[in-house]
Amino acid sequence: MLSEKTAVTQSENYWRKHLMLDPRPVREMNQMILTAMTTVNKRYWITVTTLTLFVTIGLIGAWGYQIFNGMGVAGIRRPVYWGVYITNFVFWIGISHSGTFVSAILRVFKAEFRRPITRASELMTTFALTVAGLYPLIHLGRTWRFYWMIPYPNQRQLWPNFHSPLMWDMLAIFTYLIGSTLYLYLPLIPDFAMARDRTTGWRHRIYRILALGWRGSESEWHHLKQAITIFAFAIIPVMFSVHTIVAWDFGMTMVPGWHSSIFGPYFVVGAIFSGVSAVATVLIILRKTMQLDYFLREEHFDAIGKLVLVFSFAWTYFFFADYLTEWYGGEAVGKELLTLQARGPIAPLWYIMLITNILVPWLTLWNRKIRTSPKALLVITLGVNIGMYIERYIIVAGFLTRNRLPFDWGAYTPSIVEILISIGSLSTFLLLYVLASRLIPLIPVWEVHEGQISHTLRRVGQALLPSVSELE
Amino acid sequence: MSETRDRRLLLWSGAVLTIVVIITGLALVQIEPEDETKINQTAVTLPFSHEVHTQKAEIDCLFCHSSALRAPQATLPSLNKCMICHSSITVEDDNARQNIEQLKQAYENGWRVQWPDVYRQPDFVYFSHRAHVNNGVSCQKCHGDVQNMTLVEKVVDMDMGFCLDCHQEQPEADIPRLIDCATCHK
Amino acid sequence: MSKYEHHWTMIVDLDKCTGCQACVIACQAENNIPVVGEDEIRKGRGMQWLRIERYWEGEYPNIRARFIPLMCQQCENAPCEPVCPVFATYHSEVDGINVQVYNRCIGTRYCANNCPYIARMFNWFDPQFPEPLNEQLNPDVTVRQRGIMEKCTFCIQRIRRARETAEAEGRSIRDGEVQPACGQACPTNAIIFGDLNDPNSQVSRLAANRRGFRLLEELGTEPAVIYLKGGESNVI
Amino acid sequence: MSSYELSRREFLKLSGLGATAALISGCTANLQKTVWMEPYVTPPEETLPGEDFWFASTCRMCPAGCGIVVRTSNGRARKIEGNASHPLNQGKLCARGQAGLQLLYHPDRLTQVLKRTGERGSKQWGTTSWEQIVDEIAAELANMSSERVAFLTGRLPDYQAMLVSRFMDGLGGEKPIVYDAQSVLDGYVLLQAATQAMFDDKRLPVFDIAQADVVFGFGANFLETWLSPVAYGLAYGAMRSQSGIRGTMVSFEPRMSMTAANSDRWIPVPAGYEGLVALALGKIIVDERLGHDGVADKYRALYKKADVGAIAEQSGISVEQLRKLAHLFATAHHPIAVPGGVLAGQLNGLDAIKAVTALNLIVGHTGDHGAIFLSPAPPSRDLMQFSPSSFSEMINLIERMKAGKVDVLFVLGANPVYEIPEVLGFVDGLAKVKRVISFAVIPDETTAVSDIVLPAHTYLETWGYELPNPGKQQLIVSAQQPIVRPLYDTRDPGDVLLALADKLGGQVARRLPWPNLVTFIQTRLTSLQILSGNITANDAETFWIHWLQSGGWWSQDTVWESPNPTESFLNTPLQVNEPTFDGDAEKFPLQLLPVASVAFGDGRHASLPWLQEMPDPTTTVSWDTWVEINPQTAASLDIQDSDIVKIRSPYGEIEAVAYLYPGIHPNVIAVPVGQGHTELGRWAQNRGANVWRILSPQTEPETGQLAWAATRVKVEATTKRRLLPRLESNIGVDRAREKGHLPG
Repeated sequence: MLSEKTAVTQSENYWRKHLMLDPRPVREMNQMILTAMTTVNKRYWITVTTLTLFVTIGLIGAWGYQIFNGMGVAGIRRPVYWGVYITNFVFWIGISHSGTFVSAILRVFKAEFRRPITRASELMTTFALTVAGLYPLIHLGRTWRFYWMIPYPNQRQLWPNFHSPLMWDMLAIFTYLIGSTLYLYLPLIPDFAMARDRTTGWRHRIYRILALGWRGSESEWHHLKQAITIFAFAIIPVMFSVHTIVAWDFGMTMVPGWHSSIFGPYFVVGAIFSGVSAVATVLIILRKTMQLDYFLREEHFDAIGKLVLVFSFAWTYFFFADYLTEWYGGEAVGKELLTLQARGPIAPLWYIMLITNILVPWLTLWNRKIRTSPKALLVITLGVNIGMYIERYIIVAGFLTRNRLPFDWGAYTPSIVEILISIGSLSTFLLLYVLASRLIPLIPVWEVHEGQISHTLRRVGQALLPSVSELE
Repeated sequence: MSETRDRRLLLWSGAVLTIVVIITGLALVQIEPEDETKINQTAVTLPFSHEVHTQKAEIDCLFCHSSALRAPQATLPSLNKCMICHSSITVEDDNARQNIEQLKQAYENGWRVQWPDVYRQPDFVYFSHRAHVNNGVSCQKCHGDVQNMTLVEKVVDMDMGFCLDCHQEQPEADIPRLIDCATCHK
Repeated sequence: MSKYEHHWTMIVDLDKCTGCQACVIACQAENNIPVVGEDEIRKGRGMQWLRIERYWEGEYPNIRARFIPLMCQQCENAPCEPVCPVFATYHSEVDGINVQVYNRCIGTRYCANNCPYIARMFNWFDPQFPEPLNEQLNPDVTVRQRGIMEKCTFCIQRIRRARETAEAEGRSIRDGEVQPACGQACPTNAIIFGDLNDPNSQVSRLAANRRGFRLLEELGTEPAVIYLKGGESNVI
Repeated sequence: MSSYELSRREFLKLSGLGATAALISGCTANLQKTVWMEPYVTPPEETLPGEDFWFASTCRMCPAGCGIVVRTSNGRARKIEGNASHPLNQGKLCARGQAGLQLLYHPDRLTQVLKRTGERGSKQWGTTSWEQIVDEIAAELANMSSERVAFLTGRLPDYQAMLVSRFMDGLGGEKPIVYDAQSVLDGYVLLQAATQAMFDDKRLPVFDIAQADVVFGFGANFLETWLSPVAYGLAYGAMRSQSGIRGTMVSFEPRMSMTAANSDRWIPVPAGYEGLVALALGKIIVDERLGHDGVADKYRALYKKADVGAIAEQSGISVEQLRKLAHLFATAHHPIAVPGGVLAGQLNGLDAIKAVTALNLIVGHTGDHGAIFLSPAPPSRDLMQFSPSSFSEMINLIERMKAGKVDVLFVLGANPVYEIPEVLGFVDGLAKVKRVISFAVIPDETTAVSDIVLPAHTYLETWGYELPNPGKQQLIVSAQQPIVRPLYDTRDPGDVLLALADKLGGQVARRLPWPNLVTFIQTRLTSLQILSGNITANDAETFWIHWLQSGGWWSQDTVWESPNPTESFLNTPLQVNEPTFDGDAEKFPLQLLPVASVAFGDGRHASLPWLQEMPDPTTTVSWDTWVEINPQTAASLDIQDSDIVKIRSPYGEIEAVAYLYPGIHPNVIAVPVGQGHTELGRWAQNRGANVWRILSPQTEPETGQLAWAATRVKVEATTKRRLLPRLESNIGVDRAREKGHLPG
């Protein structure tokens, strides 16, 4: 017989660790979320102002300056025709993979720890995609002609070129943006309804519209769940396709170092790697700034830490495969690329990337203590994103400095305009997120609640074991 | 945190965002350094009636715009050419007589008469009158019924669609060349 | 015979090329290529469509320089063409060359990245022709705005003119009637231009030369520029 | 001015000038929309607006005299191309020739007569009319003793040279001093002196490279700037023709010039030893009786003093290699040796040229192809060719100026303030001259310190003729005609001299009796009408029109004038002294080699942006002055690529950017000529360094010619760096060399 005392300790252990086993009344959880949403202190306001300032400088000042004067104000030059802008583009697309991966895949596989963190990561997807979508425009030589890429009937009787990976890209990104926005929105409906019922004033009006008249009837729940399931399944291939196509922007060319058939999966894995890391980073920050300790617990960091480690393994595998092929192939220009990385001007970056993407995760994340320490995880995941940024930078701007005609090798350093625009776009992402954090319930209360209902502790012999019952 | 303060802050951020969007939009609209040609609306110093010249005087287009057959540009006739007839012709209409007097004056003093441009192709378009006129394209096909106009007005929008409509109706063998971008774009 | 009405081809005899740059200036004059200035050149943003690459071979004192003029190779299988999202660059079915439609270009620079010959130049800024230098501009070639990609066109404006003249005279274009500015200027006759479809043209004869090769042939781009290898005489 | 009546009518007739006005909008995309289609009041009969017209003329961007055709449309010159029927360049044209348009349309051109109002050199100018200024100059000249007037010119087109020479003659003053930096770099005077000494003829030799199968170049950069680069370029192309026998070329010079870079083998000879190497080669040929049977013996006396072993040691070329080279040369069917360029800049230049030229004789191939021949002589006194004067005359002029013996100095076609060694003190001399009158197209260093600046037509706005020298196996009288109506209130210097003569009257007017330039030129041509050439015309007017249409007159027959060596030459042993350099070898360990630039020639075209941006063929640098240093030397001085270095000679110092150049002798550094202008328009000003400044003023003893390559220098590293604007990626090119991966 299990003594009462051990049972209490055991269950306390479970409660402390697992959100699903530490149920609280829905009302209380709702209130926690609403409090977090409506708490606006001075620091918040300063953050918003600063970010707005950066956005204004970067996206209006610097970008406007570039449009009026020409692409020459950026550091790109022959033969490095793409630089920081495309690097940023790939990076943000990578970040956008966080949401779908964490939310959709984990939802499909019914990973229970996902429940409190889906919303935060789905938001990242949408905002990161928005920022990423700016870059094809920013990098255009004649931005004012961007609409020629849109297929629409015109008197010139001209259509865009569907052979071009850039067109695929555009279509994929639009699909993904629409899909992920809907996917973000669907599970939000019950939460909006919850917020609608508990707020007054302008908030109430906004949430009333957004909640689409949700009343929580049986059939509504039924339809919503079905829709979510459909979207969860549908968005996964879209997500894979998006980054594969982004990789094809490079892979389809004959640029040395880009022309690789492995680029598709390599980029997808890299994107998930950086995306999941970014989710960890954001969650840690959210927990700290919005007092979400109840919802975001060690178990979540533990799980995400494991994911980061697994994707570090996967990314390393692809990186190695790509590197080995180049090395073994022995093509003259390919060897030059390897020399460029190992001993050339970008070597320091390359080594930093190896450290942050491989060495650090491998040495630390196997350890549960480190995984569950928010501070350590914050540093590690930030490191991973820096490393992943470098990876893209090396591929885009680094590899272009070498080509098959040694006479035309080049060098590239980003200009101040490029840096300002990059900061501007990062600020846009942060600003959107910061604003959204006060407008959108960041934790899907109903999902958490649903999980909590289905989780119980069951006594099996000597032990208390958590069990899950399928609600549907 | 009080409700009003809360609201104010959100309104503030909303306003900032709106301004950002508006300025970006304006910037995008502003940057239209495109090459659309503006027709020079300088007043006509001499009103010239195509109707009178082609209907009444029965002068062929190519008599005045003679290089349309031989050169890419159709050209405007010189005052010399005007004077071939106008040195001897008299007209009844007072108005017209005055204009002709002006013309003579210009000719004798070597003044330039500036005719307004009605049609003009942008810098990046190559258009050859020679190629069209020699292949049986009538003047009216593109310029409209100039012979019935007192003052020439712009009747067709000579944009790419206008060119292509006609080019695509040509014999099949010629079409690849006629719709090749490089045929008209320089 | 190819599928094109004309298959314009350029032969560059590397044994004759001296690297004198006459072609470079001829091209710049003919095609309204702007001068970009010292700082831009330092950044590698020169606009000359045609450049002469100089490689070294050997060590002092047994050192040799090799010159190779490089311009758009007008590839049959041009890597730049499929990647353009708006068809600003395409393969002409009439002339068999790779055409750049300046006014269609939106400036993604994708084509330039994908060109293994680094033959495409980008207008980083608006071109400057301080008055009255603009008087010299060739009216047959447009002046490109900032943000537009450009490259060697095989002097397509000359081809166009020749075709129009030939058509007006009711004949076909004669061999040697079209000469790009570079070939016309070349003091040593190292650049020969003509129609490969015409079996009697000078280029057809030279294309069969055993010294002939195409640059980066292994990439399968099938350039329309054929180089003739430089001399390999072992003196002393 | 009556001279303009005819011109104006001709302009309308020939150039089809429309009444076109330029309206420039701010936006560059609209640049070409400035061509307004406006009707003519009186249209020129043969023109079609928008259609091209081509006018034949003669290039004056260097003294070679190539035939050009200029494309015009709507009254503007659009492009300069080679005249295909011109025998000299056969439709080809070099980079400089094509850039002539930018001279015409240069935004910083002089547009009206300028008269100094402030201090000299303060660049404060007032303007005045041509009539007034001509009156003023005439009045001044009339009251002046003629020996106090001096006329300094560059190598002018022959029509101008004749007018200037007759003007000075009529005035009773000294002969005009012709100082032309390009000719100095070519070794023109030395070549002439050598032909005079060897063949008793002052005409320049022509080297028939086209039909040679072995070419030995001794310093002559004939593919770049030397004498007639396009003609020699054509010949080079023919020589390399692989349908026949592919010619072989070997270059002997301390720095691998572009010409040497195109040789099959470049032999780095220490500076000044080229002549000695030629001497050794000759000695071997004569001793071993190579070449045609028996020919060598005839020349035995020439090589009495030559010591092959000693030369091998001095030059660092082994006897064995010299023998191989001698065999290569002597056993060829049509070998040819070309002297000039850098070897002419040495104190032993004249002897070196003789030694090289002698190689052509001793192999016994003086036949009608692949050999040396003399430029055809002008058919009459009406058409004279003019040569540059010796540098000693320039020194003499400076002395006279310094002594206050010159009151009026005319400067035409030269820029002496820029292009002579500073130590000679031309500027000091100039300060003592009361009246400095300069003709110029673009304000230069000399106009800046002048009193009166007379804006000249560019060669595209005026009439003229030219007898290319060196020429071809045909006699050529090349035509020059206005392509466009003059853009500004400028005049041809010739016309100004005619007007001055008219005002002055007396002897000057008798020597220059023509009312205008066109009449003068037409009278020059009369002697050609009776000769058999490309033009058959019964009357002067028809001849004139045909002459303009075809771009000149050339004889139908080819003339191969093989030179015959004089007895006195044959009997005097050739002797080439070891080169000596100005400066202490300890203090100044390196030898400075100024290099004529393919882009700017002697520096006169630094104003043109196309040429500024044109990459130098061997270094691919543009817009800057660099100094070529052997990597070994650079390493010993701890100098890296793109370091700014100080080049110090006994006469001054300049700063340039180091370019580690693998094709240069370790004891030599080379600096291109042409940059370092303080004037000459927006693109040339304050850019790079002027190497003329620090040269030694030594002269070759016999001819008095400037030994411009005989200065020692010291190179010092500074802490500053400046990335050179270069086209190449030096990292890539070095890697390619290391790995042996060359495209193609």
